Amino acid sequence: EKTDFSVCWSIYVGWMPWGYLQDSGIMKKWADKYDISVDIVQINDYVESINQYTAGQYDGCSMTNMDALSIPAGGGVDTTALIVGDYSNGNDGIILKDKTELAEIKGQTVNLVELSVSHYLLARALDTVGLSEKDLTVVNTSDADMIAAYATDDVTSVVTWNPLLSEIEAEANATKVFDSSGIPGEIIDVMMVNTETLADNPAFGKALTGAWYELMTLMSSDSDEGAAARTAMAEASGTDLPGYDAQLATTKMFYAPAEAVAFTESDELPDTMKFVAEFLFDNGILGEGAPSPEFVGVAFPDGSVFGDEGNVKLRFDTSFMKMAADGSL
Amino acid sequence: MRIINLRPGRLTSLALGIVPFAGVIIAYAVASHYRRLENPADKLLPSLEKMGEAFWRMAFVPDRRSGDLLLWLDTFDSLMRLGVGMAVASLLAITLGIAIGFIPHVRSSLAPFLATFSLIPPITILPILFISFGLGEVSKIALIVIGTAPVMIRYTAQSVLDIPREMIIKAETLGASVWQMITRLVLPQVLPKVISCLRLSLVPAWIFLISAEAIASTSGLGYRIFLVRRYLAMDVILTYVVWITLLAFVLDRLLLALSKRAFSWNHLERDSL
Amino acid sequence: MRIINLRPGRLTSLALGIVPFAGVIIAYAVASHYRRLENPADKLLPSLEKMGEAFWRMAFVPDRRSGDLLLWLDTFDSLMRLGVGMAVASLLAITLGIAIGFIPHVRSSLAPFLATFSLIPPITILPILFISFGLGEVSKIALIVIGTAPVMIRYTAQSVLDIPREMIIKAETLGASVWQMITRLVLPQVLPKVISCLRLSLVPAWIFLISAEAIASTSGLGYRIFLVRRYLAMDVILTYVVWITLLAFVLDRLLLALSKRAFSWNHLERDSL
Amino acid sequence: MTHETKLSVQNLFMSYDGAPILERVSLDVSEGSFCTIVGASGCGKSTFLRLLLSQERASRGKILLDGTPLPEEPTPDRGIVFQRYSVFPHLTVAENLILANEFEASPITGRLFGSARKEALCEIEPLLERIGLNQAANRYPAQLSGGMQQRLAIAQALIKRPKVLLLDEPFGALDPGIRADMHELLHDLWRELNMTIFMVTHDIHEAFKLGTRLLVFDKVRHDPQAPEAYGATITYDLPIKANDRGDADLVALASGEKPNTAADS
Amino acid sequence: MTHETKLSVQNLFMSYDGAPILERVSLDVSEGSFCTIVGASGCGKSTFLRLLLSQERASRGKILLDGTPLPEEPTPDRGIVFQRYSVFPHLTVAENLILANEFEASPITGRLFGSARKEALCEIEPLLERIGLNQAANRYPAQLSGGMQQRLAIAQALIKRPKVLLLDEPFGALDPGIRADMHELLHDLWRELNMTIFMVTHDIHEAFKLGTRLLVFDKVRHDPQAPEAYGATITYDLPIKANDRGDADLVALASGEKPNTAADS
Ligand SMILES: Nc1ncnc2c1ncn2[C@@H]1O[C@H](COP(=O)(O)OP(=O)(O)OP(=O)(O)O)[C@@H](O)[C@H]1O
Ligand SMILES: Nc1ncnc2c1ncn2[C@@H]1O[C@H](COP(=O)(O)OP(=O)(O)OP(=O)(O)O)[C@@H](O)[C@H]1O
Ligand SMILES: [Mg+2]
Ligand SMILES: [Mg+2]
Repeated sequence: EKTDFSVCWSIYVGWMPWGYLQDSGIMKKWADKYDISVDIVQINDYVESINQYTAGQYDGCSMTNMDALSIPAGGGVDTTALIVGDYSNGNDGIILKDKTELAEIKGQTVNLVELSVSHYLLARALDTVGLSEKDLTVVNTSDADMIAAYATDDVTSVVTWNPLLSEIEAEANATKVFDSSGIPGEIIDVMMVNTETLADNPAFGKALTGAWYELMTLMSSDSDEGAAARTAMAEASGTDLPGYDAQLATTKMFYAPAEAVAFTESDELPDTMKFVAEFLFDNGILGEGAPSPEFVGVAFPDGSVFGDEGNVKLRFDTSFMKMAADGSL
Repeated sequence: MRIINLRPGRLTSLALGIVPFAGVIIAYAVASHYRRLENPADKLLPSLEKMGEAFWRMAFVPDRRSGDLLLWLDTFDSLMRLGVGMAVASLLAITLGIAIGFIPHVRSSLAPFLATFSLIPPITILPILFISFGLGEVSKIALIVIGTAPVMIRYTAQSVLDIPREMIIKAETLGASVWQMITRLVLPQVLPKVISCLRLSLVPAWIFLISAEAIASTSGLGYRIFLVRRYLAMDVILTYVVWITLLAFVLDRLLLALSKRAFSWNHLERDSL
Repeated sequence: MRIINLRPGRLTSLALGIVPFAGVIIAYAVASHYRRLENPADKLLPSLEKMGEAFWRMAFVPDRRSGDLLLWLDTFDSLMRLGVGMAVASLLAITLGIAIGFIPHVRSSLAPFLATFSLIPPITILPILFISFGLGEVSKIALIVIGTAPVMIRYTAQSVLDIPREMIIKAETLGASVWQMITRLVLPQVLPKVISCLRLSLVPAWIFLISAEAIASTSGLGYRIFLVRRYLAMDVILTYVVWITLLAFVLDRLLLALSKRAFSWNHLERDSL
Repeated sequence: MTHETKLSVQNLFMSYDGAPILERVSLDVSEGSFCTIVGASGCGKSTFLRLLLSQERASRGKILLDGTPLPEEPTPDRGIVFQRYSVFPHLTVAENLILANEFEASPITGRLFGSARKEALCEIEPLLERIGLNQAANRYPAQLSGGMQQRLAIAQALIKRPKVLLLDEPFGALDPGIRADMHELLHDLWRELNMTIFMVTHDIHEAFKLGTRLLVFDKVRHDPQAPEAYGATITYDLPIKANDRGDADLVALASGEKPNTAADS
Repeated sequence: MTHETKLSVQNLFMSYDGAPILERVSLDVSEGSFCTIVGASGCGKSTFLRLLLSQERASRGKILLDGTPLPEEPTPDRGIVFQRYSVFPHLTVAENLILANEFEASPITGRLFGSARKEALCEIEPLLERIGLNQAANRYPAQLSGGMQQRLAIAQALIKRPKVLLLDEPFGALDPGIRADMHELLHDLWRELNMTIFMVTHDIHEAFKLGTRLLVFDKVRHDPQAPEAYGATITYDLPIKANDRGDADLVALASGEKPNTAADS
């Protein structure tokens, strides 16, 4: 019987509440309620946090739907989407230097974090103008260096996310030609937890969900406490309140659990996951020797499954969010 | 007179030494000035005042969120990690280095392995490190140790091998046991070498520390640089770089002074840089 | 007989040398086995066969996206960068090192600056590197040079200082000019030291190469490692780590062989590791 | 002085990397002998001493000490003074001299403390005076001139009062005054301790003044096409009677007759 | 042999870090003199040579060469053989010897090629033979015995035929046979080139055999409480006539009378 849990997160607008949960003691309050302890650990490097989770060091980790499919699920770690926190609604974007149309990206070198959601966004954007990745050159560039990279003459286009995106957009010669509001609901930020751990310890799921939505309510309120919480998150991410609010504006946060439940149960999600799986398969990163995009199964709240039913490794489960919506936590 | 026989006086020496520093500062100020002429909000090369302000803010204005003086907190945490890491590496260097350099069987066994191991760039095995040692302090210290110890061990072992064979033989004729040779002859002759090697290893140690702090940490100089890098807050970054360089310099001088004090016999013969 | 006087025979030596390697491989295989018992798709410690497959795939199966044999492409690109970087660093070490070590005025001027400069962890000033050298090959090579050259210059300068004063004086009495002393005495005596320093610098050079390739790149061993880290393909990462280690080992041996061939006089006297 | 055989060398061969250095060296030395060894530069005198010290192993042949084969490694019963590197640079003069004492007294730390150390330092006072280094007791070797260092090395080797003492050109760097003192010191200790001494020297006068037996090393076979083809052996083995010492004729004879490779080649 | 004053030392003082080593040294040496220098170990003989070579600058006093102050740095008109480190370890024996030639012939590369190099190598053949190293011409110094290295160093210093030659215990490591040969070589070259030689030696016989003038360095003032308080100077300055050489009485006298610091202290 496990009573000590730990989850990890990395710095990103939609995940800053996790840090605040730990600092403010809200998490402890909820953990105490269920007689467990939950440690929320900040890891600066996003990929490293997922790797640590996949390796079994953590019971949960905040990540995108795409990375959940390729890394833990692709690596055989059965993973459940516990809390669907938000989706990117303009938070990821494509910027061209001295050009204004997406179609002009043809033939350019594009700097982005390869195989990340930026790469996915680019692929989806290119679809809309009838181009494909073959029409340009992708240069893998680490996110931490993206702003400095943009400042050099070699770089003419970048795909990245906030806060880097807005920093670069502020440059005089930068034009955002496409962003994730063009593909709403496809880049989803989720608290993923280990399915087995969750099944054995429902209290863990309850404590996390309860704490999260308590903070969501506080954060979305116009009260001083809400502003104070957001200020703390802003500063933890290295910016100030207006900067953080600007980032929130391009993030579709599900402050109310019901919204998250509705989104997760919607018909679009399976289509999105299909796109994602195809993208991952095309890039050869969907697990070892994956014969087709359907190699890893994805289960949805209604019980339907995309892909191999014998190899379901990623599950969207709304039961805990529903409990929060019902106030039964 | 040949130029190699001309020794500059104290003042000339000082003046010559200042020139390159002044050059760099002026070059920076000019470049920064022209960039800011183009774009007054340029973040890449902030003005010197701005860096001064950043230093003041980080060092003397309590952070709004935590109330800490960030610079001192970061410095303290980083130095702790660095100190522990280098202490462990030195200890390994002394024990393994002497064993490898002094005992042929240990040398046969460990030298090839160590040579191979030291060739692995530690940052490539970071995931394994983090999983073996967790994401706490231990893994950061482990990265420093893994990154610096192999070179230090090899260098120490080579210093042991470089002790003239005649001295060891002389010790044998004076009736020394292997242990006594180690404690009275090898160790004292090798310690100053370990200190010089430690001084040389400080630079890679800082690099590993900063890399480790950038991945998993919530304080430390490397963490802060990583955190503000995404906003290109070069005023903070450059301030921290200067501060790190200063710290490294002070550490280096302290170690040199320690060596001169503790091993005066080793500093009698010739110039050193 | 004291243990320090017992020299293992060739066979014993070989056997002793193999032990730690075998130990590591066995430990890995066991750990991997137990992890895969729990989760057959475990990515963290893939089985040895899987690593073999990964090697085969990277080396001999054309990539689906580009049709390249990735391993060879990456190796070629990385070695080019490393080679150019180390060549530039060596050149700097020889020219500046001799100038600093041999000419007191240059020493006064550059030694303090160099000592300070070498303390700056280069990864912290990446943005400045980018605006100075762009984002292409030059900045990657520059990172290698900035990371390795200061130590190499210092080491070379120290080697020049370590040449017994008597030899320089002897050369003066033989009528040598400063330039002749540099070309005929200092350079030849220092070159083998530069090569040993180059060998020691290969490890940091690899680290900087890999860091540089992680920043902005479309090929290279470091690029591949960081790319596949995005989906925890430890089979590829570990294969690449082994491959890098092998390459580093071969380079090291080649440099040693070169030194022994070109500077046989330097290898007459004593054991070296 | 007894005349028992102290050290017996039987048909010794030594080669480095296939090149013979010494060949067919046979010798019996009685206890208390003072053998002085002369020979052309590079002929293998130092190598012979290294063999006697067990620093190197002979390619063939045996060396017996008191009738039993030599230990396989250097032991305190055979002291040594090398041409160079004989003192410990990290210890002061006095510390160099009490070191053997410390080794013996404390097997674990190899170090004496407090009064024991004071006592040890007192004990070496007369020796320090005898070698003229009492004013330099607290200096490090690097602070001494070459000659002072060599005097210290000699004193250090004598401190364990070894039964066999090997000296490799120990007085080469000393000036005549000090040299005469050191001769005296060495001679006294040799008598006192009944040591068997082997001393390599280039000074034939010294060889005659100090030795009871003079060994001359040289090559007997010489191939002008391949001067490295053969090793050296003992070509002259002259007993020196006390009244021979300083005999100018004998000196002239020995120096004149000593074959000289350099002149041959 | 002219008797013009070649070198004049006037009231020379030298101290290291405040400790006086030499004091009030004055000396006039005529061209073609062969001055042999003896003195207690550590009294400053090597320091005196370093001053003559301009390797160090005197604290006070003047040295005039041919009536003009010494150049401020070593020049080819004054050759030197040190106790150690005198040959270049990265050059073979032959290369060590042609080096001076190469320096002179090619200011830029400092290197001879092809036939010029062959010629230079031919030129040194006789010298190689004279020092007995012709068989070792292609070996590196590390492959030579100590004595062979020193012979090479002497030959190298003679190759520029310097007007003033400084020798610091050059024959200390040589065996008597080779030493006699080197004496001869040195003596011939001295006569041939009319060199002015200063040679530090510890062998008083050698000093008398070779020298035309013997300089004895020693402290005249001595404070038993502070043995470092005073420096050494020239206490004896004996001209040696040709028929004095080898005169055993004089030898005995000089060795006996030479004051000895070690015995004092
Ligand atoms: N470790 C070694 N490896 C190979 N050859 C060696 C080694 N040591 C010495 N020799 C060679 O062995 C020979 C004898 O050397 P050794 O030092 O015994 O001569 P030596 O008689 O002591 O000469 P010297 O009077 O100059 O000291 C020399 O020709 C030398 O080159
Ligand atoms: N660089 C130096 N710094 C300080 N003291 C020195 C230095 N060189 C020599 N001395 C001191 O100067 C004195 C004279 O040294 P020097 O080498 O001239 O003696 P020496 O007469 O040649 O002795 P030896 O016969 O032993 O060679 C010694 O006491 C020595 O300790
Ligand atoms: Mg010898
Ligand atoms: Mg001297």
